[in-house]
Amino acid sequence: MNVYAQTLMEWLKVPEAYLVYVRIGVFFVYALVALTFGALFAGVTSWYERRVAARMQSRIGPNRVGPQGILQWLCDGVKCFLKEDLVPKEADRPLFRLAPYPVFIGIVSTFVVLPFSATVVGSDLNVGLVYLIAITALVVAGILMAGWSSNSKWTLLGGVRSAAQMVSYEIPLALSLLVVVVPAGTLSLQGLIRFQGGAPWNWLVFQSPMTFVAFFLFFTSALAEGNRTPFDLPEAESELVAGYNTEYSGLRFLFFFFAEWMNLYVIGAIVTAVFLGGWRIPGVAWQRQAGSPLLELVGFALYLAKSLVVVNVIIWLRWTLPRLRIDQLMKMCWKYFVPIGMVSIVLSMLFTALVTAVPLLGRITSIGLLVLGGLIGAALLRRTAYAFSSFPDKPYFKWMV
Amino acid sequence: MNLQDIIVEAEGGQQMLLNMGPQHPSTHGVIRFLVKADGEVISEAIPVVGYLHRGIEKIAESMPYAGFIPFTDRVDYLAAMFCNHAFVTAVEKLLGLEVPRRAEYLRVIADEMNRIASHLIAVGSMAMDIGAYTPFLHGIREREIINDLTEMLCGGRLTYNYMRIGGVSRDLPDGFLKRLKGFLDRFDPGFINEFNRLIGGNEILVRRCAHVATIGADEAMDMGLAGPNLRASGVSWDLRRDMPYSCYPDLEFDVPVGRGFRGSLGDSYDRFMVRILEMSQSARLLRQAIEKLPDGDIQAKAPRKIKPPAGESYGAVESARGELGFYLVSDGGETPLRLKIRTGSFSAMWAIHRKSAGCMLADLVVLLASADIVAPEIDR
Amino acid sequence: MNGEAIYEQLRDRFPDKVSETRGQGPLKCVYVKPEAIEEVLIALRDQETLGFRHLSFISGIDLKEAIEVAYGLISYSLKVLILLKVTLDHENPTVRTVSHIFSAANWHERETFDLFGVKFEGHPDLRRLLLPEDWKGHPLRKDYKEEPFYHEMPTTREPLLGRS
Amino acid sequence: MWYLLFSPACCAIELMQTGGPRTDLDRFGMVFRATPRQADVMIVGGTVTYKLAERVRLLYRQMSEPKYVIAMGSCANSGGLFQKSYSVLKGIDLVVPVDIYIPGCPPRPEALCEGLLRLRKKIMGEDWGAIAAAREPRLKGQPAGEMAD
Repeated sequence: MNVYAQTLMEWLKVPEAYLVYVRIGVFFVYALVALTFGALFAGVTSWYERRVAARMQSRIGPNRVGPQGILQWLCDGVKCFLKEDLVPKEADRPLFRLAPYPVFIGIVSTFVVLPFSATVVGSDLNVGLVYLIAITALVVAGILMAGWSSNSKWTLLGGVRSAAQMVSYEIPLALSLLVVVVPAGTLSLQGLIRFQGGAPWNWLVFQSPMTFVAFFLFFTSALAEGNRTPFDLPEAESELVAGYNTEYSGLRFLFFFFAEWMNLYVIGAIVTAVFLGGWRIPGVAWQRQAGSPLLELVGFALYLAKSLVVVNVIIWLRWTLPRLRIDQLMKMCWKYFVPIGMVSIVLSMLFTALVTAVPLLGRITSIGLLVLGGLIGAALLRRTAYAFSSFPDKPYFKWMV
Repeated sequence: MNLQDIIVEAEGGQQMLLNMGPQHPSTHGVIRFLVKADGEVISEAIPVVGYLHRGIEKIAESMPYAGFIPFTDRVDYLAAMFCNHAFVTAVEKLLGLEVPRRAEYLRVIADEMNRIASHLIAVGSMAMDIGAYTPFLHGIREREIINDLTEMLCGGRLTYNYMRIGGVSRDLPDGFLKRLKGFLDRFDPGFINEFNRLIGGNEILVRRCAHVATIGADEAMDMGLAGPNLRASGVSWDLRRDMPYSCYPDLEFDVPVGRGFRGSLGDSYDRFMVRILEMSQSARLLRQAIEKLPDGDIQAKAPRKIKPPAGESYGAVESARGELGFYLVSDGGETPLRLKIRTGSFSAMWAIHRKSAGCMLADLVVLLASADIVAPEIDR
Repeated sequence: MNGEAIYEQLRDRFPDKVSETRGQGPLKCVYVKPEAIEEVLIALRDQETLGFRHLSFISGIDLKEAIEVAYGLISYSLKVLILLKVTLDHENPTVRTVSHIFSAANWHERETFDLFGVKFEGHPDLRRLLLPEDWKGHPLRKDYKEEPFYHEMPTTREPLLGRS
Repeated sequence: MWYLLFSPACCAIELMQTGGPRTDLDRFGMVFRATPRQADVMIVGGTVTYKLAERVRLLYRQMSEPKYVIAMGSCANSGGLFQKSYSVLKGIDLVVPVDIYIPGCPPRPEALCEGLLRLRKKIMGEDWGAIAAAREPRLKGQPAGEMAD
């Protein structure tokens, strides 16, 4: 953003002394734009998710408000605004009122480092990844506050479940990111994107077998971090009524609601930035992309498209999979994910050293892994194609013949 | 010890007392649990039933026999046809009435259609309670077709009031059998295979259900379980085969029994799977019944005013939730002296009370769903 | 083996505690002395040749001058249902519990207590099952009268439309 | 509008089927919420016994304003088939105010849809000032909301 502040100053011919104010102004505008983008994205995603879910369940989904019901989220939002902001009699009032804000802030603050394109980024912190992990921890605090202050056992259970889950899964999350950091040598998100190339075989997913594993590790942990199915225990509808937000109504519930869907974009964006090449256009050097507005736009579109694909996958998962039990969830984290992450880091270091010695090996691995990834994708597509076909005649279980 | 004492005692101790329901998304209908839990692990889940106690048995004592049939529909709204069937069986036994063959076949067709519809909800809502919402709606989609068929048959979607004492209310409408055949072709094996691929073989579901709330065969018999719950525990007992009624002796079918498909014998996954297998057996029965459907009357000559002689009878059918029996005591008047309805959910609920200790909170939901509880059947 | 043969066996074994086969209609029954119901049920359950493992239902019957409790049992091996009855005093019906013999009886007995007021001695947890705990009376008795209000909720309602 | 997932009896199944593939309530933007706090309309579908009636009242108090009640099915309207019973409340309007009555036993999904759309029409025609005036005492003095279970 500093670049833009500089440009604006030159363009307006403002004296050097006002640089701070101009910067503040530019950041303010950027924050507004980013927030609006986030809110818009969250809203539209909530509508989109309902439509996708409906399609999967042979329904239609919201289609009355606006073209194809696209404004449904606006209606729900306005309705929540108008609803009574209810605080239970025995609740811890200040804490209850405060709780939605950390959740909201925790999610929104990620937009500081999340890039939109080559130069459009809040602040390219050199510890971007660490910042991301740190700031999302605020969400845990908010959820725990909400769970505790409502003074209801269901919310408490939901809050505690959520805290346990999110704190645990932060470890494999961080580990899987470290695996990527080792070859790239930077913690900055923009740096990571610059390190990657535009073409798929230059992406960090296919960098080495370890990053390939780390991609899945990260994706799963991020789902757990974001309380999405199959890890949506904190708000398990059939078990815990509505989890930590059981007692919330009106606007405060809206904050939780927004945070949840904004989180979708955040997951998608991080996955794209770290693993899937971010805003890089195939065949274009990043320096060139930083200069031209057109290429920036194309980069942004690419970035958004990749994020949307990830968001889509998350939505599919949500509406297909059942959820795990809390002990299975914890077991999965501590017994499998953490060790895998640890081993991956060590192996990743060795592999990086090896590739530095033999560059050809790196290229071969990338292409090999790309083929593997393609195969996995093809299997997924086959499965999807199956869903569109008519009913199968082959029994799923052999003993059912 | 009354409920208040239980609450006071638990609040004073180390355990957390959770009040689950009556308005709770996973309790099927209105059932309330007082869950004594230590964190996530349940030490006891005390069911508080009766939120739907409508006094059907008392109403029966003031209703004429024929006029009571609509009430039996409301005993089990998911499988209302069986309640019709059991009640008319009880009255017919008392009257010594011979039912025409065609009526018996129509009853069986209606029953088995209803069994499929009921099991669809059972397995679907089990998947929903575990967190997968989609299979439930797929079940609902198929159920809508059955609802259409029953609507053709008797004009009702849920509460049928189809059977009469000595027969059934109306014959098959035109085109019914064709549509039923169409549905069966679609349903078995197509839908069942799809359902299994979607959720039945899902690793998470298996992990959630296998080894959860295992009920052994002896225990199941002792607790008076019936129907799919009993069969899942490895006891091959089916009233359709073992105490035959209606035209079941003419038809061929297997009785699926639990055998620890993916876990131990009698666990929640067995109960889930036995229901899926039973659906395909029902489809098989339906196909045969369509083949063999005889011509003839649909209504025996029953007196206009039904006044059975004094005596007792027990009409039992194998409902979707197990043995459904109407124990009827008549004193020779126009209304019964006493009607006792024995239902499968009642004993299943007792089993849940017994088996809940040591489960986790999420397991209780699975147990509840796998036992396929319907609240009004417990409370009546 | 049909029901009559089983009743015969029972009479042979407990000559002074089990009555003649009574009842009309398709389902006959035997009357058991209230104090002997436990041993009879244990005999039915544990004897190999009988194997009545399934307690189907327990039902109260109000005959105005007395209250009867009926036990329906099913044998998995013989595939037959039998009915035992005990006759109890109308004012103070009391009988020994069988919930330690068939655990299924636990809830059936609670239900019978709730609706008929039959007290089952030795029952581990004899509370009302279906009705609220502060409910007055036992509604399935023939002499039950409804109260006009329950917790300030009227139990009757004016007809919305006049009877035409 | 989000409806509360609360249906005691037979009508619960029809309610589920209304949310299901054929008559998709989600088209109108209606999804169910498990908690009364976030729900706008409570659909009481089915027989309400005295034991349950207190719960219905509690749930109604737990809902946040503005809130609406739909009595679904004749049992909820007036006791319906079970009017003669000793334990059934003769119509839920004896315990909570009802906005829409849907007849039927149980009502068809189409009837429920119609009822919800009528409710929507009713909400559109509401006088906001009068509602605010009616809410006034509640905002000032009374404790807001009861604890959920």
